[in-house]
Amino acid sequence: MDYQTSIWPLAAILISLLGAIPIMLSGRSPNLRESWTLLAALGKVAIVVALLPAVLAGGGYEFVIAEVLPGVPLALRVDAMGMFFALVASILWFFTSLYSIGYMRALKEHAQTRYFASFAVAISATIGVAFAANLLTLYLFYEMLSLSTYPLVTHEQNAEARTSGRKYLTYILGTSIGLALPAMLIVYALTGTLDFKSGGILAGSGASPQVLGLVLVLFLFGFAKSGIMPFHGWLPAAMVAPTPVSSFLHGVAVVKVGVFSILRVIFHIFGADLLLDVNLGVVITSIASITILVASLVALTQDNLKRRLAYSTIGQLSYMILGAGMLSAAGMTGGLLHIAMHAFGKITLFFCAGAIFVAAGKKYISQMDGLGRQMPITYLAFMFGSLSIIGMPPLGGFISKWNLVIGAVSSDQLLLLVVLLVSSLLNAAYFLPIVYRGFFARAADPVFDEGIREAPLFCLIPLSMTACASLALFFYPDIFLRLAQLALFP
Amino acid sequence: MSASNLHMYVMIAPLLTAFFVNLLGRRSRAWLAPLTLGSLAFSSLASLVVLGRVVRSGGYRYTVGNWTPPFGIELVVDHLSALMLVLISLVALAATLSALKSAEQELPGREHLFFTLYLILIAGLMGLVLTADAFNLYVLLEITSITTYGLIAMGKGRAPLASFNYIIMGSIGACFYLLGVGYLYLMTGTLNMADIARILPDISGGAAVATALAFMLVGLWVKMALFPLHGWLPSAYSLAPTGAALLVAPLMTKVTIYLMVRVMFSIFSVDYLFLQNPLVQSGIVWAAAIGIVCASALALAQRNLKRMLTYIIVAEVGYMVGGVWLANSTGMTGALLHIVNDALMTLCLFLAAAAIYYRLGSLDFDRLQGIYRKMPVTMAAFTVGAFSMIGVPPTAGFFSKWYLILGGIESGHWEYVAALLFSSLVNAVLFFRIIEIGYFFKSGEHHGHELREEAPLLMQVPLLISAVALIVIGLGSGPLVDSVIRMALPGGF
Amino acid sequence: MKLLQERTRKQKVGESRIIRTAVRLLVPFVQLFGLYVIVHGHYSPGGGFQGGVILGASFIMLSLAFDQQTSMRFMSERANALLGNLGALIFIGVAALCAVFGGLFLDYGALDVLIPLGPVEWRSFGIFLVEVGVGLAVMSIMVSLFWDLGSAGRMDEGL
Amino acid sequence: MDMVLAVIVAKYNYWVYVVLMMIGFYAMIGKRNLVKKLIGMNIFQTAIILMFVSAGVKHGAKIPILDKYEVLKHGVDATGVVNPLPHVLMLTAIVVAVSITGVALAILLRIYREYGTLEEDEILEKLGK
Repeated sequence: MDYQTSIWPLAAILISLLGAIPIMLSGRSPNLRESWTLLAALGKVAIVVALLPAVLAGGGYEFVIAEVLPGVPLALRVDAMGMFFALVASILWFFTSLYSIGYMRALKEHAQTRYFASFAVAISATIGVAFAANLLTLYLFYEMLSLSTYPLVTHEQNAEARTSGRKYLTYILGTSIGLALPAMLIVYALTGTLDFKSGGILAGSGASPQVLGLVLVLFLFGFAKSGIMPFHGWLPAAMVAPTPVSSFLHGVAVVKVGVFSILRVIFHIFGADLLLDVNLGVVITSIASITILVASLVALTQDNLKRRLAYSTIGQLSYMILGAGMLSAAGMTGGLLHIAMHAFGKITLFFCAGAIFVAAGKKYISQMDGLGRQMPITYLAFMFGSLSIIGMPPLGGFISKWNLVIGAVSSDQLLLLVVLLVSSLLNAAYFLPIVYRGFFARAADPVFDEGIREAPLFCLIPLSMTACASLALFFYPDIFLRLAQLALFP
Repeated sequence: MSASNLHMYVMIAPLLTAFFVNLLGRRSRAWLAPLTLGSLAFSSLASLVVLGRVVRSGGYRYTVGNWTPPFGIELVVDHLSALMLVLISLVALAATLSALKSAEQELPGREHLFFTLYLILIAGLMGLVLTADAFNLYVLLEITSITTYGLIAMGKGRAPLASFNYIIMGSIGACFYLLGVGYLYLMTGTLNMADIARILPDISGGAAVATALAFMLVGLWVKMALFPLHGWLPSAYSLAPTGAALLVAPLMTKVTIYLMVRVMFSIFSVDYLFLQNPLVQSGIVWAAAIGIVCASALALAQRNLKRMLTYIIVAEVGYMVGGVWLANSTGMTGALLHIVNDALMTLCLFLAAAAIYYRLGSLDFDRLQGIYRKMPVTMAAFTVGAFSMIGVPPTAGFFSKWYLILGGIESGHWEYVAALLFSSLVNAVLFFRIIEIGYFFKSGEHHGHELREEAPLLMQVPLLISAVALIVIGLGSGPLVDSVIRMALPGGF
Repeated sequence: MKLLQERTRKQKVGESRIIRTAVRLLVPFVQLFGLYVIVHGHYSPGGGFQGGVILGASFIMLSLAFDQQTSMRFMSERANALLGNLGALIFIGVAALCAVFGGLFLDYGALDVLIPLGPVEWRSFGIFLVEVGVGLAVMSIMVSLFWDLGSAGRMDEGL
Repeated sequence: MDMVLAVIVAKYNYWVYVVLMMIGFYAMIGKRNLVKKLIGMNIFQTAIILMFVSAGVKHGAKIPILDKYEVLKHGVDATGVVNPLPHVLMLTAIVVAVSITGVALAILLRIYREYGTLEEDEILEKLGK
């Protein structure tokens, strides 16, 4: 596979990073500021889409930013796997930008300039992770993402935000410095490189299975953005952030950066063959299975809608890791595909939660009885999102789950099949009652709820569009499927 | 001929100016800024030229007064000393910009004295990195120390007490070093480092040589405040006048570490230092690791920004000493790179602290609430410095830490690796505690509109430059290592 | 000298009359000797350090035998600071001049370009210049150390 | 025992400096009075100065002051004169010591003005209040 040198990957990252500057400078005029945001978002989508054809044709792009360490430059590479993630992230950023405008204005939030600027930096970091050519570059953007989301998580600047922000950083920075960094250094000491290579770089290093196992576990827990247990505590805490942040960053960008990093490590540092040889897939799948089941059970008990979504996210993220850990073709494809499918589904759910908060000011599920009758579009979208995540046809989530199930069967790991089925049932158990109560339950206080109407258009349009996208992905998953195939079997 | 004098001009410019500052500055303080800044700007440019020349055509030796060594004093201009020269002059220039403002506020009427000492200190530091003579090194070490004693004692309140404590400890360190030099002189009859190195392998008397090495090292460790010999540093640096701390904190310990490297590898062989006594070698790495952990833990207990930073300096000393004694080229590269990076990080953080102190008059944690809103530019630069201390890429601190940890892994010193990671995590806690305090407001002032009150431009400019430099050096650390630091590795690596 | 005679006669300042008289007579000779030591430093025992200390001692003797104010009549604080700085400047200036005129630092032979005396003569003369600088600086520092410490920085009558 | 004595006597200059150094070191670390600490420091430095100077000594040698014309004619007989280098070095070391003492005394004056005492315990007590 040959890569042509091109500055466009860098441009894809920089457009939002540099976009943060005019956003900060035009803080006085909200309209101008938001036009900058939308402009940067559109530009980013355009660049990423422009890079797509070459990747689909089996090629890609490369760009070396700086030679920083011997054998490890700061470099970008657009390959199929990176493109897969970048496509999801950039498209959803555009929707989120639209949604943010409606949400932030409707609630008259303070410090909106800082909000939009941090958001732009965060998305740059996300694309950077997607396009990183080696582990060092990935780590760089990973940390950049952790730090740029801190002001977003603590947006409220009150005592609760302070506690959550502290928890967020403790988990994310603590694990990345304490676990991922030494793992990376050990890999470098073993191989002298950190380059992502299909088939892995550790294959010929002659490291003992014990060392490999240690490194693997360090990486799994080190990229704690994936919400893997027991390092998941930050995600529910981070829900104090404004809903667009939760929806995009903690439904898509941040958490998926964690999963993406782990998948990169599994596929391109270790390589599936090596993991099969030393039988380390079990480590991955068992940790992931536990996370899936426990998170789903905990989600059942949450009354705060965003927290329930957060626990659901934790569970769903581990699906992806589980798929990769199966080390079978279908399983790995399913794991990768689930990144996209879950992203579209979960962002819809978060958008809906935000819309409900904007329109009705309600955070708790128990207060939402009968709300679906006042906000039918929102609730319809919510239903689409939940069905996609449960894995029901005709929604996108079905395709990835189907692949996961096939993966489990084809690799003779029937226990994992049980895990998948049980957790799907649990998903249904914690999502469907919300929809049911919204449409059919009697409202607790009809007089109080009477004035509630749908959320502003800026909120409503994005959420309907992502819901439709979830639907569309069932029928037209071709691009993502093709990218996943290219990424796994070049 | 005259071109090879350039490194002398680098050193002479501040020295010569020091006396003009003393003479003219007492008449009018208008002279201070042009004189100090002019000489340091000249030094910076000249040192850059020296470094460029060394990178292009290799290092050279210089005999003062044309007296051939070992009779005359010899100076050595190689990759390492040229790099240090650049570092010192640039850091000094940046520190001076800010110090002009803070000295005006803190030391009215005594500014000319302050800057006289300041410039002599800078010249002394430059002399230290150039000299290749063991005794000359002692004299210059004391010149820098004496000026530092004076500068620190100019502070308020308990500063004289801290300075006196420093005098006692510093003199013990210097005397130990001198004693070591004495032993070597008794054994070899010469003081030129290269000459001693030439004679040492041929003489018997291992105990005396080992004692000499031990005395010299312990002496330098006291001067660089390696834990547990660090007692004097936190009070001395945190009570010093802001302007003095700006210069002393980034440079003093780092130059002393450079001296340790210079003394170790110019006089003794790698074989003698590391291979013949593996127990000593790993013992020192252990000590450094323990020092890092303890100093980091002590930093956690501080409730004042400047005091916290001083304990971080002590921890960083452990990084570099450990890195040097890891006895492999990766660790050594890391230690040398960290000298540069740590000087810049410390400079950035102290410049930020100086700017905050200028406006608030205090650096206690509880006074820092809402500082992000009050001084956004200063705090942005502070945040970059903090990230570098934590070791977040692409700031400079990450890359030297990378080499250091990798060196630890390669040589199997896992305790050192663990200590470094622990200290990174502690740094994260330390700095995010401050960021948190500065970012949130007091409960009463929530969403209140505090006035934006930035530090004067003269303090902001060097601060921003140092913050940008941290990122630039980080991204450029590949070329920096390849063209300068790899060449600066002592023979035997 | 007049002043010293007056002060010697008065009872109020300083030590006993014998000491005052002795110091009054000794000071000129001590200073002359100091100058001698400085000037001959470059080819016989002596030099700037030693001579400077002796010169400084003469002023210290004055302030010991009489009081600090008396010694400051002969050398004001400002003059002392000026001389000190001047001494240091002479030293560094000469050294730097050598480099400027094409030699190595402190290589006095190079100053031949300035006034053609021959490199050998210049080496001798260069050291002499440096010794004078050192002498001035050392004297000034000795004196100001004593004054500052003796009067605790107040520059009054002192010990 | 005789051997030990012989060793001590043969290198008595080193024993003197070691003893002096220990006295100085003790005073610097152990004494609670700041002036005594300073005096200890001076003793410490003097010990090292003595060590250096004694290293230059040769039996039956003269002081190293040579007549220019003699040297030009006959050259230098190195065994006939004491090694002057240690003395020169120690001249510098003495200057350093004096400078440090000067600075230290000035600082002590400031401390005394501030706290009215030079006893470390009393100062700490005052600071504690």
